[in-house]
Amino acid sequence: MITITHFLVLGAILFSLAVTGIFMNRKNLIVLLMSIELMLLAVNINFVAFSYYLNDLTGQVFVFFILTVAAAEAAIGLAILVVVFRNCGTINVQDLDEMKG
Amino acid sequence: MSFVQLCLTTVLAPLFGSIVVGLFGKWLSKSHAHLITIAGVGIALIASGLVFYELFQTEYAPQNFSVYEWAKIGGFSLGVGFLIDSLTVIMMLVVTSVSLMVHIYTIGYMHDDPGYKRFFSYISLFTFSMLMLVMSNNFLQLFFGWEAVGLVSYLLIGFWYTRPSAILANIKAFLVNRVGDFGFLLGIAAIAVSTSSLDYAQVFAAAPSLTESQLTITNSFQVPLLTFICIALFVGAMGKSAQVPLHVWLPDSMEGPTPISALIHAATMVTAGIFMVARMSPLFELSETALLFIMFVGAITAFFMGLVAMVQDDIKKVVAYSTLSQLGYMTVALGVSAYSLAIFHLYTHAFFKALLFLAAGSVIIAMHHEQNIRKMGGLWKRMPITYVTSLIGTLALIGFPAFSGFFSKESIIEAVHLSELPGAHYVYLMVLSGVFITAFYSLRLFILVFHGKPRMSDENYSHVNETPKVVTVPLIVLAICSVFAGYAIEPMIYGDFFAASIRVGEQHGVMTKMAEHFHGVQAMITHGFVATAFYLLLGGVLLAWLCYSLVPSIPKLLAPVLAIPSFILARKYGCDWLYIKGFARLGVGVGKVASALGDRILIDGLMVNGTASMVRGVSMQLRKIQSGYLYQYAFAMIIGLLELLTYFYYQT
Amino acid sequence: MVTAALRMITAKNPVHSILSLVLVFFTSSAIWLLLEAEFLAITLVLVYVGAVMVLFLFVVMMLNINTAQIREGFVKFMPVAIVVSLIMIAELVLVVISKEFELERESNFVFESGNTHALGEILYTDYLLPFETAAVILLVAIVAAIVLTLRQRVETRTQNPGEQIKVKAKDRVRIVSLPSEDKKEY
Amino acid sequence: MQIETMIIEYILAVPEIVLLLGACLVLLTGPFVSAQSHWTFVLTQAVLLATLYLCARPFTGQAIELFNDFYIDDDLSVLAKSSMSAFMMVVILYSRGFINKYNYPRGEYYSLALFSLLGMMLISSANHLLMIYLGLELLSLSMYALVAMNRDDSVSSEAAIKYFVLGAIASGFLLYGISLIYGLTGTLFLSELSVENEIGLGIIAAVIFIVIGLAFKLGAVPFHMWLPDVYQGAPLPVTLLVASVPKIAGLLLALRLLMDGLQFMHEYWQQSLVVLALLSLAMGNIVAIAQTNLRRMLGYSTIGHVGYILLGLLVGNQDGYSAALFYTLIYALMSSAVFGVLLCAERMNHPLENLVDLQGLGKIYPWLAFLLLLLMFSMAGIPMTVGFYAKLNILQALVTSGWIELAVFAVVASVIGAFYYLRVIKLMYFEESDTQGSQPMPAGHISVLSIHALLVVGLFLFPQMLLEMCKQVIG
Repeated sequence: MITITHFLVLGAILFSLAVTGIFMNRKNLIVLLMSIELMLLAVNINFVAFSYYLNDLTGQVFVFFILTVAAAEAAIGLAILVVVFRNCGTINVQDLDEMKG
Repeated sequence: MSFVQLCLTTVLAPLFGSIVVGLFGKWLSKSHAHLITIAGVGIALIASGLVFYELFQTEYAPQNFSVYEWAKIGGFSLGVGFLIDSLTVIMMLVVTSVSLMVHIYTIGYMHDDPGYKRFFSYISLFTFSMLMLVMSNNFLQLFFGWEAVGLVSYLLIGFWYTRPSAILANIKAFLVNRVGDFGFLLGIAAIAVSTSSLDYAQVFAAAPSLTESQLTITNSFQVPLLTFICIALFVGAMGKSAQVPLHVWLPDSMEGPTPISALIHAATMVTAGIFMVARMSPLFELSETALLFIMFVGAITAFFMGLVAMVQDDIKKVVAYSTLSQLGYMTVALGVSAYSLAIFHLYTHAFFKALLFLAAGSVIIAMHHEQNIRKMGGLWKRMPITYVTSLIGTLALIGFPAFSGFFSKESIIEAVHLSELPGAHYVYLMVLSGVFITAFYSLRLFILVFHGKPRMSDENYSHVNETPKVVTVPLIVLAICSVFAGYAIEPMIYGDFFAASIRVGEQHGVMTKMAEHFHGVQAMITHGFVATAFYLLLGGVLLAWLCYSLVPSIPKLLAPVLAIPSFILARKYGCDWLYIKGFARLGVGVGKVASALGDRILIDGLMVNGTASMVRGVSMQLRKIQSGYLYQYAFAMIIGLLELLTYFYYQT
Repeated sequence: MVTAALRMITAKNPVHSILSLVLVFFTSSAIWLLLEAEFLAITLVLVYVGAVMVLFLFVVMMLNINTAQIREGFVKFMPVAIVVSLIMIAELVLVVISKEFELERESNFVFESGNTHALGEILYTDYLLPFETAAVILLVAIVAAIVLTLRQRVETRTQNPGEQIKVKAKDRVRIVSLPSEDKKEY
Repeated sequence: MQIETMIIEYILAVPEIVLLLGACLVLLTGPFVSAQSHWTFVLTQAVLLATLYLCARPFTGQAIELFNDFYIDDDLSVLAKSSMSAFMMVVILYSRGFINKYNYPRGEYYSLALFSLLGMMLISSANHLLMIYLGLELLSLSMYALVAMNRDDSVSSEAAIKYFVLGAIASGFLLYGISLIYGLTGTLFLSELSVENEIGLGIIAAVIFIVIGLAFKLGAVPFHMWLPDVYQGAPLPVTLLVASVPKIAGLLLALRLLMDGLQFMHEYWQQSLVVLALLSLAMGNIVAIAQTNLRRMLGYSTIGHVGYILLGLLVGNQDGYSAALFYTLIYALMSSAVFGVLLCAERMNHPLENLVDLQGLGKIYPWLAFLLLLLMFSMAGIPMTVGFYAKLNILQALVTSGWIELAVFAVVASVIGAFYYLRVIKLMYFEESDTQGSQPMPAGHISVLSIHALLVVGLFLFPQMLLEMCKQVIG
């Protein structure tokens, strides 16, 4: 029998993996952006699961909005990425350390 | 216009003038500058006249209201408010009227000075501060006014900032006043702590319940709280009103321009201390010790400073020392609980002392800024108006019957005579002999300046001319005031003018006794001609006439005999020497040692620099956390999340 | 799905990463179908896989990133990363398996006219304000993306509609009055 | 739904509507007016003025919930919205010279700023976690774009990408927290949040996630990393924008979430805020000392100020909230003025990028230096400036609710902080510089700036009204 806990654990694992992906990744900004998408997906799984078990559509509506915003975010993220690539000639995370201290 | 608006107008008009001239002086012509400030002060004078009228209508019922609440900290309400009663209104009138005269006079006196507009801005600012001080209804505002007048005073003493002596006098005034302010602040702090309020009304209401409180200084040493408060406050008054031993700054402050000497250092600012004590009468009445202290300080000042005036050669210094002596009289009156008399003397004194200063200034202008009286003489022919007005001023100062000074001074002497405070009879002797001294030095000054042969080159003498109208008109006005101001004694002192603003304890019934002896102005004048003081006065006058007019060789003959006293007097009892060579040197010495040992090694080396370099070191290390790498930033966030999670994990 | 996610964050080649992520999306879409969120499941596939992921791929291709760079630091930091992520997983799992979250679905309640219809109905009524806000967010995204990446290259020939509209006759045709030449006598 | 209630709803939300339409209009001006035209600017200011005019209304003490309770209109939102629009007007005014000088795309720039303001206003009025999220995203997305606005500068784009990635992570955290809250309470309306059972791990974790999302937005340690980089890297007008108006929105976010929504979890978020506040105070004030870049230093100083704001929040009663609100408003005032000074100097071709650039400013531009001096005093919390009063308020709220140790710590931190503020003054007045420059000051800019900066003294003398307002709107 699949309970809500299974879904939540899945969400938690995906969330953690996404977070790990963010700080483990030292080379590629694109993977970073994808990790963010993964993170939002984990949250969405949570919401959908809750929505199902609470018999409440609010969660699904929320997911709808998250998807929308995530798409917008991806667009802006990629746009910034392109600008970075143009200016710095790289999207290597390790090379972006002009400002520090 | 409502009463509140009236009061606000009084305060703000001079401030407005000051700001306009101070900030926008660059774009104003000289005449605009003085017109604006004079208009401001004139409005203030009219407004205070109206305030007086309103108060008169309501039979001097005190008006206490808060204008603006600035902040509330804990239980303290800090704000701006006015307490208008007879005491306040008399001060307002004195301040604004003398200030107006000085403004007008300044047009003539400062005519060619490059700092003309700056000067007007300052004196208007001063008027504002002084009004804030006297109209305040709480200690904070009082302190604000107190410091503000102090500030303007320093600015003006050092007005000619290119003169080294002015700078020195400035520093001196600043330092000495700091000593006083320290006491004052301690007093206010003690009040705030013990009554948890800074509002006059609340403090006065709470004061009687404090009579039993003790202030523990060390375990074995306690002082009654109220005595401590009163003496601390009075130390502040001593600084501002130049009482011994904090008097040294006042004579030196004569480095400032003469109108300032008249306005600030004779007529108004120095009386702030007197006013403050009178305002605090509900507190001071509760402490016998403090009153005694005040009385003796006053007596010492009155007597010994008068003596110094006898040997001064600088025209302004003589007047300055006479101011000290007169302030001493006022303080004595405070000490014997005759607050109304102190204020009355303050009020008459303001006029005749301002008159004397302005007259001195007039002489100085005519003599092209020569201040040594040894180089003057015979000026009466050349400057008839100045001559006559100075004569009136002098007569008022020495307390010649029927002149204003007579009423106030004579009353004070009488009050001391009637006082039952322990030691009052010594004080009585001192103030009585003070009359003789006053008469002597005043006449000495007068004779040396206006009579006798001119002690200058003929050419210079021929250049001496009467000063312009802007100078003489204030002189005349003030002279008229000096004559007639005293006749207000009946309503002011023996009426119930001050009934609502000054509280006198039952045990200090000096004024009630005085009232019994008082049978009208006429009787007082008549009595004045047969009183002891009058004979002493005459003696002083005659002696001065003998020594300096009739037989000018007497001082020279007597010089060897009086060598020692005159040596002491000429050095002003060595106060300056003590302060400069003694305290200051000691202070510098201690400071050097402390700075070498404590400051440089301990504090600078270890604590300040040590801490600073430590902080800097830590800072340098910490900034490395901000590595610039995105993944480390993210890592920090995640670690933060995990830490918080783990923390609550262990909690539950 | 978890494997795909793992693969996504560890793959060397970004294209592989993206494809793994697509796999993640597909699987989670299936899970959502299980949870009776049909509309969202379809949206996820259509919008995410169809649009966003393609955008990612597009950018990767466009930027032509040098995949030859070997992640030299990767191995070094791996242990730390693994430890931290394990702690993170442990804590989050501990949180979500706590009793508070044990919800029982009351019945097999089904919306009358299907998930999409129900969602649409509340989206356009109750959720009017958020809906409008989301629209503004998308607008901002459009504006931002354009303003950041669009460049006016000097060498490309573009039309400037503003200039074209503003053109007036006198800009185009210049009427020059030439004085008629005097006949010169040679 | 009744037609009347609908009309009322739209009337009450009219500032937002006007703002939205105005933003679109500004965006549309781009193709239709020439690049040098002032109309874009004028239109933007007109929109802001209209918004401000429509926002400002007297306090009623009532809260009206609109749009199916998604939107709340109360005194707090009125104060926040009007102050935000007013600050935005000032910000746009200061930015103008810079935008013109470096030829930024105006329509886009101004409209993005307006969109971000719209996001902030939605946060201020949010009564639902979804609205909080959407408002926040609207704000953030506009900000990311603005930070990256300087397309040819690698530093600027580096700052943007850092800001973007970290911001996305933070909003991921926030969402995770929201999802947990949704699962536990079954609702997302702020006013209905509560738990029936005893408080367990789940809700605590949810609160922690939300607090982290918040801490990121405010810039509290250890979620502050983006802040110095963005301050340094973003174009100067954008830094000005980031440093002023969003702070108010951040505080409103905190108030809506913590005060309106999660007050019942006060005990728990208080503890996490204590940690964040302590770290921020220490880190912000200490690290600022070692900085050589002026904007970076101001970034760290912001972190220190955020520590103070958090101190006010964590007290968790009316005193604390209103002190935090007061502090934030004052902070926005000071911070925007400081960057206004920087922009003014930049317009006169005397950019103040590093601390050394300040040398001798007292001689070169005495009035500007004087204004900066006032502001530095205020930031350090020295009496005669309102900064003192703001700090005092926070400390008072702390002490009255028994957090004496925290108050002492805060005072020590600000004493350390005073060092670098005073160093600015020292550099301006006691160091010589051979740079000569006496370009005429831009008149409009400097006059608004003067009034703006002198307000820190004016508000010290007359703080009562603002204080009362801050007290009144909370409660």
